[in-house]
Amino acid sequence: MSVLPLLDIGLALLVVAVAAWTIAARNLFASVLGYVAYGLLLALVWVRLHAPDIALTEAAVGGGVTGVLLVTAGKRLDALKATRSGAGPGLRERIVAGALSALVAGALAFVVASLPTPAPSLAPQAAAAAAGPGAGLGNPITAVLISYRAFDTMLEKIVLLLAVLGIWSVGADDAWGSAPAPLRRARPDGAMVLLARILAPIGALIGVHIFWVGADAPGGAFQGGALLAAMWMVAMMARLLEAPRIGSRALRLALISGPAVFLTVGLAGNILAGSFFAFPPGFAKPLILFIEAFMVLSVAVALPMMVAGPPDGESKP
Amino acid sequence: MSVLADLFSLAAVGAGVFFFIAGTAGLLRFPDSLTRLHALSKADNLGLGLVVLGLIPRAENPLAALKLVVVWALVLLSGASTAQLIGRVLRRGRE
Amino acid sequence: MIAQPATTPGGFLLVLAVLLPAAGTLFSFALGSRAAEKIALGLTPVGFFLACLVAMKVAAAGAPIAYAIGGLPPPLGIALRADGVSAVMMVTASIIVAAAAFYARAKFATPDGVEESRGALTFWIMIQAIWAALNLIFVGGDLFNLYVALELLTFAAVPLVCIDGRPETLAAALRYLLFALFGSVSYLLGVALLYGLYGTLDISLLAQRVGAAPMVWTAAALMTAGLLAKTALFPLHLWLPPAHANAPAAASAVLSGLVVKGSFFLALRLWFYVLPALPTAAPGAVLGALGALAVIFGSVLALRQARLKLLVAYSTVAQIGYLFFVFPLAAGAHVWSPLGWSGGVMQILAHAFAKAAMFLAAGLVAEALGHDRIAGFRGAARALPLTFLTLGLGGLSLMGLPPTGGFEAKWLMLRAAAASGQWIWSLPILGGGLLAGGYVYRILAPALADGEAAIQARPERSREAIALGLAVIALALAFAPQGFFDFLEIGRPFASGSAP
Amino acid sequence: MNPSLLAGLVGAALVGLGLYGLIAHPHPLRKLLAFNLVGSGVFLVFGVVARRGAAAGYAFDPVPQAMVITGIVVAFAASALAVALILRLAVAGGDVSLDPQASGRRDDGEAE
Repeated sequence: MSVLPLLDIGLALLVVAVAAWTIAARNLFASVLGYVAYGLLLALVWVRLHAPDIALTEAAVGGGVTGVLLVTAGKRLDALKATRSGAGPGLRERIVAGALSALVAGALAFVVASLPTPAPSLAPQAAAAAAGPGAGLGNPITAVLISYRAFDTMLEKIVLLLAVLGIWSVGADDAWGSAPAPLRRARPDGAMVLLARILAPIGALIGVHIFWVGADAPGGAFQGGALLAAMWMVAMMARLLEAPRIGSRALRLALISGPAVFLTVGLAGNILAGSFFAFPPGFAKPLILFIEAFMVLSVAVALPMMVAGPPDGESKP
Repeated sequence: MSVLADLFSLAAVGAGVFFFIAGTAGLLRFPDSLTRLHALSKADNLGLGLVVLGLIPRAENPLAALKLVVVWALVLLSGASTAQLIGRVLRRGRE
Repeated sequence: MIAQPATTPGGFLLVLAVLLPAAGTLFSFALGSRAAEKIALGLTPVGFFLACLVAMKVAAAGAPIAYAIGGLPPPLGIALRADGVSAVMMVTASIIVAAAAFYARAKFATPDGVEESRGALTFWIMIQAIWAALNLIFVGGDLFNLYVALELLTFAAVPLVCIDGRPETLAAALRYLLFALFGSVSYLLGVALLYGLYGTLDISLLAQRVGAAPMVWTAAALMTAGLLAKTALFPLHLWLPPAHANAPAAASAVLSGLVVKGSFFLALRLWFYVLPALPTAAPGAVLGALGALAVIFGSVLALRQARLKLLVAYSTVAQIGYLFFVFPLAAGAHVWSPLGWSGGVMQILAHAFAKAAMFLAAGLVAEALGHDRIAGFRGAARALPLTFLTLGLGGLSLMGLPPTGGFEAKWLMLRAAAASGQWIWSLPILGGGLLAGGYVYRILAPALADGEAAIQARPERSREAIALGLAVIALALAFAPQGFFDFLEIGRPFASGSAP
Repeated sequence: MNPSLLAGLVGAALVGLGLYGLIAHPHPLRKLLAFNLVGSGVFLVFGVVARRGAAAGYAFDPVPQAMVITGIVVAFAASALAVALILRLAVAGGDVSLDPQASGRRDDGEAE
């Protein structure tokens, strides 16, 4: 196993090098492409940190959805000839910025290297809670997200909703209610359509699978939802599906369903289990899967709507 | 038996790695984008296929082995389509 | 520190105070802008009532009330806690949100004939989300949960800045977003280090475990820097004036009166509740010095503004500076610490009410005159007497003249400075008051001068009354009885009764 | 060097690189990329804390890992909102320069 440390060091150097490239690249588009590659490499680092759930999230979001978001943004800016802006700071400012950044990075490296041993951990408490009554989840991270720190997760879904509304709100008044602009203006190639026709259904199936096994194995609502979102975006890029009108009632209901169901079950917990966001003993697992199913729906709809951008009056069908 | 399986895995994964290295060399050394694409897609498809083939005997159960094959098939599909798309963009750029 | 039970009687009110406006945002999103307005307005009295109930429970118990979410106590679960300051802030937030909401009906009603309008949906949902986030910030007991609350606040506040879509508002919103994101990520890094050191993020558990190690200083510096960027303390204030001046008046009132106080409140929580074990002299001096610079720079820049809303926004930069004198003046367990503490909280309240009143009034001036150039205010006070009375009363509080909440705050701070021998802080406190007098005079002098103001549209009396009402509250704070200051002491670390 | 220390150093380097980009790049989309680098550096520090907290039969402490997942979601939402603002600004103004110093100076003098 002596090659593993070498591989780790190689991976670490590669990640830092690609990150440096996204900062140093002259061209906006090159830096965006660098960032997409960086996201995928980072997923490997997460695997090495024994964090498969985060690796899945990072690959789906960092590499996938963020990639589409940034590439689309880069192309739209390109079309507007707005990829350049003002002169950068002068040499002196650059040196000051570099010194400050080096100082922060150095201090952080020192702090990380001197974290206490043995490290404090909530893993024993989480294990005890998972073994206790009313639990029944094999994946401790899902248990943290949906049970022990349910309040965080519910509020974070509202953050997603606010982001969707914030994005819509920068659109024009007279476009309100209409659909966002398509991800690609041009008619797609045959290859793209073929890819979408084959990949999207398989990917969607895998997304549902990742959500379903997430209770006991790596995966979960967000990862599954993000994969479904990515497949919807593939279909949108191939113009097999169009983004819905933002005024559509069904879209609104799908977007709020995750946090709304979570909040309702959380409130009901006060009556059924004696505390807000507590689950009645014996029903924890089915209730958690029930909440997660709606969160998958919300995530799968919210992410593509965020990438698609504000409503665009021109693309009215 | 297990020695034989190990040898098979070693040979197949080794061959896969060789194709990856060859493809990467092509990516770095070939003169223009189309030939680079050509080198890369060969390496990916064949190299990954060999790696998957080598790993199948080491899978814990048939389902895991099937997953490996599915991974390869998905990469084949997306690799072939993206190569196609990039190729078309390049051709359009030349015209 | 006395061990608190995980859940006290009345603790469920804290969850409801957060979830009520949160549920309001969800319903509003599903039902459209017309319903959103009704939901937001309908929730304001309920939220006010809840906040008052929380205050009564805290007062009755004489101790903080708490709730462990999911019945799972920290460190694995999340706890909410409300002490005296939390309760006062919740009541304040509910009053200002209500005032802004009723004031905004005229601008953000959904026009007849359309199913839904962009501005209306955005405004009514975001104001409820701001309210939910603020309530969580005031009662949150877990540093990561508070991070989510901070993000909720950012995502709700930024779209309000650019709600009218002009390019300069978009640029202001984008700059605000970038500063806020930098702030969040810096705060989050500090949170990660604290977790790595102590294995918990619960505020009261951390308070028992934290010691003065170099790594704690790093974490504290990162978190403080992040919170300062969000609070717009000099020199991280660049984003604030264009953002607050370009938002619609009702939104500006909430942003300037409440939202910046949210991140400041977390800075208070961090230094007084999480890190009481750290020596406070050096960080207190640094934060106080930045505050002093903010008072001077903000006031001088306010003096130079040509537009009323920008002037009021720069005045916020200055008034935020005063808040930071609380760090040197309320530190530790001295006899003078309660004075500094009361002064700091009083400054939060006085500025919240006075500034919200002034932004609402500035909005009315701009609507009535069609512009807000101070040079064009000649004779406007005669045409809009109530509105300029509001600006004047709010200005009195900013200056710190008696009898106003601003006076009370500065008087308490001066007494703390004298009692603690830190006379140096009295210089910016007094100097800032003089400069504030200067910029308030700049607004009022042309308005009171003779002239004929061209009034384009007379504002409704009810909206003038709302703004005036807030200014009157800022005034009334001067008559706060001793019981009020005793209430603020409930739950304060080092307060008499709890261990030093 | 063990993998978690290595990842921690990578995290520190990413925070430094991103901070530099955040200050030095005038284009807001480049600033956004830099912000995302800082964010992932911070998440890596969380990940290192989680890995070091392996105990009770878990290879990691699940609490900080769950926090990273929440953080990644929020960071994406932030990126999407920023992209929408940048694009809208480009359409409305044709110019996406966002030098806070420059505009700060403009505000200091006479606004409008």
